[in-house]
Amino acid sequence: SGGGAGARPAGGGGGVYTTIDGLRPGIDANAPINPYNPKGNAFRGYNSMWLGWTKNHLTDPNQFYPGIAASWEIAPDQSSITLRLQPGNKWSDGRPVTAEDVKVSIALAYTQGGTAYALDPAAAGTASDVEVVDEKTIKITQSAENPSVTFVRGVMETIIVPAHVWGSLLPADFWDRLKTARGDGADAEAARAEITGLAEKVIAFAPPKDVSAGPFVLERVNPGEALLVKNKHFYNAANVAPDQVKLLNYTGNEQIWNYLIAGRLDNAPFTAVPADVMKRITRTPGNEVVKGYSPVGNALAFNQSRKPYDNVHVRRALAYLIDREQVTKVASPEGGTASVTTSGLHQKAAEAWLGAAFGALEPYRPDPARAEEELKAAGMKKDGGTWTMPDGTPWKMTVHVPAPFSDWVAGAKSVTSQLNDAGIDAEVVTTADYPLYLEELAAGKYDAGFWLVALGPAPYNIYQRLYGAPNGWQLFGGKLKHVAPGKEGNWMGGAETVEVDGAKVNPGELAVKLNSAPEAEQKEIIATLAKAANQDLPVIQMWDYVNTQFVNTSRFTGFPGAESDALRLTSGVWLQLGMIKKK
Amino acid sequence: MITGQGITKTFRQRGAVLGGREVRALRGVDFAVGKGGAVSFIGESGCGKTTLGRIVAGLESHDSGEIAIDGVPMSSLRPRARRPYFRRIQLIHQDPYSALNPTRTIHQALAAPLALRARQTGRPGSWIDERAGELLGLVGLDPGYVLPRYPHQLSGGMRQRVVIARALTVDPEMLVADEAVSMIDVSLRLGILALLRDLRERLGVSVLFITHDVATARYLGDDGELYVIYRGRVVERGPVEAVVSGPVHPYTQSLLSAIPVLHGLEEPGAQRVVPTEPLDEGGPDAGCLFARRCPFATGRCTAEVPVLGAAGGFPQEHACFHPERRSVVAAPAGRA
Amino acid sequence: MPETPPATPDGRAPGVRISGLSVVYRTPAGELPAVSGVDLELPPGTITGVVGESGSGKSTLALSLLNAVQPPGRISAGSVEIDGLGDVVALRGEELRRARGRHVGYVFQAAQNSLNPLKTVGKQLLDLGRSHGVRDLRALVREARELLGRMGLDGARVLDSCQHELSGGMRQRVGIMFALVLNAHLVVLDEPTTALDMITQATILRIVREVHAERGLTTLVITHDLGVVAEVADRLAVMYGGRVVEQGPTRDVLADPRHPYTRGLLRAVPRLTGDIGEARALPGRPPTLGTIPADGCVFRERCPLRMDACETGRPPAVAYGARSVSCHAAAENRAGPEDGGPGTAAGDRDGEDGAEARGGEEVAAGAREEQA
Amino acid sequence: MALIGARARPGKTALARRLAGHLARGLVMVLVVTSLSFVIIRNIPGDPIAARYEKLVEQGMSPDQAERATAVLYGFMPQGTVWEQYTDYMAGLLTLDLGQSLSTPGAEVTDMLASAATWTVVPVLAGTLLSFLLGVTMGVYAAIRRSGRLGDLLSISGSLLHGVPQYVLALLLGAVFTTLWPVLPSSGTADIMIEPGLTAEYLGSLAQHAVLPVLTYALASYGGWILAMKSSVVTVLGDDFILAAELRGLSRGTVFRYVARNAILPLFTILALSLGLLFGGAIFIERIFTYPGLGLLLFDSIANRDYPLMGGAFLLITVATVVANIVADLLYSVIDPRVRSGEESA
Amino acid sequence: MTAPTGAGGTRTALRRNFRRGVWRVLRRKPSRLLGVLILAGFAFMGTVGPLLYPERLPRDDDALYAPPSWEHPFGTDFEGTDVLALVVTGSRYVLLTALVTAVITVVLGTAIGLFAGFRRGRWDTVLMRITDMKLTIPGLPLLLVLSTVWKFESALEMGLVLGLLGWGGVARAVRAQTLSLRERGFIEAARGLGLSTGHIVGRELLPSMAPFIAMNMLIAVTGAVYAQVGLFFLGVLPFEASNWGVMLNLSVFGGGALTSTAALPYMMAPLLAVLLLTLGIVLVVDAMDEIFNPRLREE
Ligand SMILES: Nc1ncnc2c1ncn2[C@@H]1O[C@H](COP(=O)(O)OP(=O)(O)OP(=O)(O)O)[C@@H](O)[C@H]1O
Ligand SMILES: Nc1ncnc2c1ncn2[C@@H]1O[C@H](COP(=O)(O)OP(=O)(O)OP(=O)(O)O)[C@@H](O)[C@H]1O
Ligand SMILES: [Mg+2]
Ligand SMILES: [Mg+2]
Ligand code: NI
Repeated sequence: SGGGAGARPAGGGGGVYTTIDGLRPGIDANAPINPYNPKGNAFRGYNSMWLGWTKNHLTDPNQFYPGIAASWEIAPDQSSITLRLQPGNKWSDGRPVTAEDVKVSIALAYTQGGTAYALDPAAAGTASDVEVVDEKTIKITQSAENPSVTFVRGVMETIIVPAHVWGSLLPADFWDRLKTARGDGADAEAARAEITGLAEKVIAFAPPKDVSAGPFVLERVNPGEALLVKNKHFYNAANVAPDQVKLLNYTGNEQIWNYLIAGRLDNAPFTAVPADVMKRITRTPGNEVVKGYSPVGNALAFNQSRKPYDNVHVRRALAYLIDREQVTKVASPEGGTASVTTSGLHQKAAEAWLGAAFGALEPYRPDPARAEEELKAAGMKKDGGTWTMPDGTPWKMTVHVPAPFSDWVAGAKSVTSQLNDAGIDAEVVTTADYPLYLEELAAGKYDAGFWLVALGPAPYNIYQRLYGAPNGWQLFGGKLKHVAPGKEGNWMGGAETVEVDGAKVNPGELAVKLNSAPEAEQKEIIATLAKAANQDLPVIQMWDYVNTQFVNTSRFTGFPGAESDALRLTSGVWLQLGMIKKK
Repeated sequence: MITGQGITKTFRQRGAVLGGREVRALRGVDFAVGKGGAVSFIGESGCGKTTLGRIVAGLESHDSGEIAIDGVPMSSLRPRARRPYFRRIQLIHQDPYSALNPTRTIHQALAAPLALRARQTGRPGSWIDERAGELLGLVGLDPGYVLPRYPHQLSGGMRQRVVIARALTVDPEMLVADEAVSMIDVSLRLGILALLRDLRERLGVSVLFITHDVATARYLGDDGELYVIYRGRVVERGPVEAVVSGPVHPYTQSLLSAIPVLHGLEEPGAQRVVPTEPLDEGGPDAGCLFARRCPFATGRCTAEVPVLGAAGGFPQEHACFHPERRSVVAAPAGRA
Repeated sequence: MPETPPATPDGRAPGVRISGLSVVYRTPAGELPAVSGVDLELPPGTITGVVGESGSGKSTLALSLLNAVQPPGRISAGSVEIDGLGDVVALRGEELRRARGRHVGYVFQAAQNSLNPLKTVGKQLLDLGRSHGVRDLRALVREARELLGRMGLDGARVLDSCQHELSGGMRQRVGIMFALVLNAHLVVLDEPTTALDMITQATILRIVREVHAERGLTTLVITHDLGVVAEVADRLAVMYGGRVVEQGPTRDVLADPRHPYTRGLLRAVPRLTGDIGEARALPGRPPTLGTIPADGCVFRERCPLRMDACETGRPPAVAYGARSVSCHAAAENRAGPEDGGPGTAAGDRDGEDGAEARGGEEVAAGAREEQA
Repeated sequence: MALIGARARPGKTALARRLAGHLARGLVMVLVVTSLSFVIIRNIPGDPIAARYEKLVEQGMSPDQAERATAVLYGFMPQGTVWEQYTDYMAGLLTLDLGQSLSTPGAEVTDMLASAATWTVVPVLAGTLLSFLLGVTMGVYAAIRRSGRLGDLLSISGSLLHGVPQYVLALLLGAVFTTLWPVLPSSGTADIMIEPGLTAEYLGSLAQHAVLPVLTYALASYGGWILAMKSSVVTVLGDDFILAAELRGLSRGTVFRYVARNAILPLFTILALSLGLLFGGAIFIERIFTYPGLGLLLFDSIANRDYPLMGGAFLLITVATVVANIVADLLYSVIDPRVRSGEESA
Repeated sequence: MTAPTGAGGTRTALRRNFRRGVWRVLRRKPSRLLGVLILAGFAFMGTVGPLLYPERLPRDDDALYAPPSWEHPFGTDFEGTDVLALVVTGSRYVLLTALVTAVITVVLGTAIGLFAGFRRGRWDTVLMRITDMKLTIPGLPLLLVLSTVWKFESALEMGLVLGLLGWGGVARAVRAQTLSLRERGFIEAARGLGLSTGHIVGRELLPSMAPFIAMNMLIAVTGAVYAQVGLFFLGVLPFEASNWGVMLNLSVFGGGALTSTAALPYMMAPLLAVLLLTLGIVLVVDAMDEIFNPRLREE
């Protein structure tokens, strides 16, 4: 399959388009123009190109807008992908973009590591062969050893840089060394070390000037902003509306809020916004809020090695007691919607995958009576309005969150307040910062804590959060094993098997299968896992994030609408695809 | 009986690692104070009087020489063992205000050392208050009035009496009075001097009196001895009356000449000598230290160190190559 | 020479007449007089000494001469007439400032600290010159150097020194230089020798006398030490509790003190000759600002000759030739010095408590204090 | 001074000796504190890479991408045993090489510190000097009028400002000037819409953004200055030499200069010391006004477990404090002749 | 001998005089009275305040960030809880920790300063070097780092850490005081009389420094409030809904109080509380200055 961009001639053009690169707070004028460098002044979609741009699709992670590649063919078993590059595309210095550029870029990607280009032969979904078919065609084959559906995505998200600028970084025998590295033994070790050794060189590389195959070229960077101008050699240059793009530097969210209130940004990517500030932003003429799917959810995760959270009745009781609507209203009124179920998926994705079956999942609506039943079923006792452990000892639940995340803190506070109302002694405990929080969470130091789930779009990734390493399932050289709770990062401590519809299933095994199963089978697996998660509740899903973008239509129009599959791509991609029009 | 022999003390300026300044405060001082005796040290500012007093009271260490109390050389004892000896020598500070803790009543100030004493001698607690009253009576104060008061509610003279009473709590054998009357109003000064004399006579307490006002030294009693000290060395010593009426060392003569004359009541001594050169601590150490300021100095004075001795048949000892009695002290006007 | 300001119209030492001077300090207990109703005359060309114990108001009196009583004090009554200046109490602002230093030289009580620690003496001298509009600063420096040389110092070296490089005696001499360098002919020295040792004191006193004579000054010396006054002063005033209780030519007063306080004080001064048994401390304690009786004789609490009149009436200053004495008892015994002496009187009054006769004075004071 | 022959003062060598002693002691102090902070820093729990991964994922990056983006970081983590890391680190210090940052990989710690330092030093210096001048003037006034209403008000307000935490002032100012009466920007160093450069517009914007941080800093330290100056002036006014100067009839101006110079002397020491502290002292202000100075850099470096950056920041702060101490002491001995001659050195 | 009873009687009289003196000092400037009232108010708030509210503060689910009203003088927080109630119930923790910190700071600082100043010599050098070092290590950054290692779970722990970090200044000041007092004759006299070191330090030195220490204590309380609320504000200490610093943090970083007005009252309430407390302490310290000045005590 493939797709082309709408190539209608643009009505009028010019002007400056002002926005913010949400991925890069703190633009550094001294950083190299290097897309591999996290600080580098290569801005995705503007002057830094990928082969394709991943669409924000609910179920299929392998849908793309064209980038360097104009079209692509994926083998039915996803064993290979053949890319045809944009025919008229040239680098900003006038040289054509060729398959050789792509090959060099792939070589560079190997030095950096990553899903499609792992040196570890056992890694899933890695490219094993790169073949230049002709000047504009290239074929990449997946290693047969451990195939994965993420392969295609990994390839499409390859950063493409000009070979005539970057090629010198690679040794002449790079591809031979790579072959050796993907083998076994001491030789392979040495080769691997050699290739990873290149990583720093690549990251530190500073091309003297920007050579871009994207719609814009970097003109200059100063501490406040990066200024880019239109690349007239870009294949779709005729449809790129503005002459210039300003990417503003920022150090805090408040700055973005203030610029939004002042109506000075044409687009701002997702930023957390308090309700009152949101009101002020929307009052500004031209400002619009566009909401779309964001494959991330927030959940209260349990440590099942600790009593009484090992008891599913207790977890269910808690689900009945927590009014997630209220929690969301308190914590993230603008950035999230309350989760209906704990399917492990974002609700939108869940509806798409499960269809009618979604409605059959227990929604755990607030129901104190059911909660009481469940608690009784778990053997908990009520003593003078307060619940205690079965043996009569006090039950104190602590909900952990990292202190710097004020929305999580507020949400956790709301959770505990509601539990308090129901006679459960609960309390929020914060941890000084996020690194510490994650470490302590992983060390099993908490009863329960907030935790990101539903990290899509790939279903495999999504369920790895619930039934992966944190819950005891570890993949070693393609073999899955389950480790005991409290060991080797298993902090969730769930059971190895759960009963779904009367059958025992191993959710970890199922989750791993998602990596390679064809779509139909994926659907089945997801149905099972969603059911398992929703009844077993290793976590209680609190809210699903919403991708909230801000646009201002007083200078440009044609922004993606609500739920658009382009919403999570940068303004740069919208511009290169010719979506944005000058007003 | 307290004796000192060849006491020296040199202060080094701390802090400076290289070439710190040195001050030789005492350069070999001998002295002896018998039971109930009175020894006065006089000299200019910076001559080392205070230093000597503090060494005698055990508050300062000395570099060489020996202090013996009742014949026991202190250097033979370990610091801890010296304490009971030095407790028998009490220092009376110059400033009676700072010598008393402003936050404690006189009763508290006296009770603390008395309690210690009671514990040491196994006396009952009631003895403390009794003794405090007794001591205050001894120094001429009304216990009922003084005991409950804070120091700032007393006059300078009363404070100094309290200080003396406090020193008496440990039944000392010697009081070291360093300028003990110079901060006290003129009209009260004699009272303290008389008190010290009285304590000598009645309790047999000896007094080491430090002053630069020679006249006050007389008021400790007829049998007192006077030491004239100059830049850490004793230059003349003898019975007070003898030294005052017939000083032989030019330095002593300078000191006595400098005493203001009560014109109208007194006539100045005929041979007054007042040096114009100021004291210089850093001056050359050779020969007689006073030679540079001395109007009578000869070549010998700068070359040779004079030793304290009785040469010349004077009633006092002196350290001068050219001793001569001079009439420098003012005489009552009537007789002149 | 810097241009010489006329000290008096005819260029001679000025006379000073203090009359009815009262100075009060504001305290939490109200305004209390530190100097009250003082009449004192400084004849031109004389050295007048003022003695008194600590707190008797000497410094306050001295400061009044320059109308420089520091807050919370203020001159509440009286006048200070200085020849060539008029009533200083009425002077204000610039006029007053110019008078200071130029007409009246003041040598500070704590001359040790009367110099700016950060500046050399020379620079402070230049400041002084500029403040008084001296045009020829070179001449001023020369004059200062000469004065210092006159007092036995190396002028050039001293001018180039900071305060901390000078000894106490040197500082005091620098203070005198500052008082004289602008050619003031009235000089006030407040405790010029306190905290100096005997030999330095003698040197300073000699200098004071010599300079006084050479430059034709009118000098006021304030001190708590009777000996100092006796050594330098032609005239003597004895202060007690803010009042001048007796004044007159030094020799006369010392030879024949009339006021019981003067007499007691004289008796209490330790001396180099004479019978030590005769000397005696005064009973009681000197008054402080808060305990000075508002009415009657200030000395009556400690006075052996106390009588009923002392309680209420303020003793008037009665003149005896060149002298004047403020005492009811002395006024009664105009005939001559009273025998008996204060010592015996005091002795009679102590001792119920079994305390020693010589130690008992304060007991009595204490007992009285308690009734108050 | 031509009128009075200048005499060479002993003191040059004494000063040099003093300086040498200070430097030696300061060096030891820096070494000890640096080693201590190294130990502490390396023992903070938390994995910078895991945290960065979760952060990226939360921002909406897909797990694959996030993994790729964080894999890069492994190359930047300090290698070897803790002891090796320590010796490496110390060896680096000798060549002033503080390593590369983890949170912004590839950036030299020294560069980051330098660029952040601009944003701290300039405003804080401005704030300090402003408050110093204002505080000293008001302090003189408060001292002269100390028994009056106004003097009372001045010193009470001084104590209050001195006692109130910086962040309270910052938040109050923020509430007034950015929320209630939004005339000043609440964050950043300049309007991001304005092109940086030596244009009036940009400089104006810089100034406008610096107003709140500078004002907060000035207000917070102003109290201290007013109190210090007041008590210093009161002490000097009570000194005898001032009365003596007045009695000599020195002009008002001269007397005032005597007072001022003597009173301000001890304050210079405090000024030097407080300038040393400015490298670490502005965390609250920078956090509140998102001003990208050293304080914020340090705060973020801790939150991101950016070990090299943390170490560098600690080092900078320590060195600044030590240097400020030395400068303060030397300054004091240069301007105060009493100390210069070594009289009060004990 | 009637001394003891006489002494006792006069002592009560003295105490009465002292009380009168205190009253006079306070009355002389009404601001000082205000200071005492403020501190009394906070003491009341810290002790009795929390009892006025139920243990779990009520929430109004529909009035998040409500504006000030009669019912909610300072509005409500993100969860609909009355902000005033939060400030009042939070005061106990804040004040208690501050007190604990102040006590530890002062006790530690005094002990070390006393020891160094009294012993002098080597001990002094060593202790002062340590103090210097402590003063060189940046305090706030160190606290930030420490907070990742150390959970400040109880007020005591918190106070302990803040105290351990804060004694440097007090130690220096106390040492200086000790050194100067040591020069006074009465300490030397006590040693000459053979009184024990315990007596000298406990009975002679400490009482002389009591006012100084008391004042340092009050100042340390402000410092402790500063540090503690500040750390909560930065968000590095465990959450406590009613903690003033947490309120500031959530209002600014969660509620956007520096951008929009909704969360402004939520921020202002704790802010004003800190401000008022500081004012109270400042005014009382001002009064103490005068009360403890022995010269003023005399009259
Ligand atoms: N602790 C000390 N450190 C350094 N030098 C000292 C010390 N104590 C005294 N000196 C010096 O020793 C010398 C003698 O001092 P001392 O105090 O004994 O003299 P003094 O005769 O008592 O003088 P004064 O009459 O002024 O009291 C002086 O030069 C003094 O500066
Ligand atoms: N600033 C002031 N405030 C209140 N009372 C003061 C002040 N200055 C001086 N006094 C009081 O005024 C009285 C006279 O003081 P003055 O300084 O004139 O005495 P003095 O005779 O010079 O004493 P001394 O010998 O101690 O110098 C004293 O009782 C003193 O307490
Ligand atoms: Mg001495
Ligand atoms: Mg005086
Ligand atoms: Ni009375």
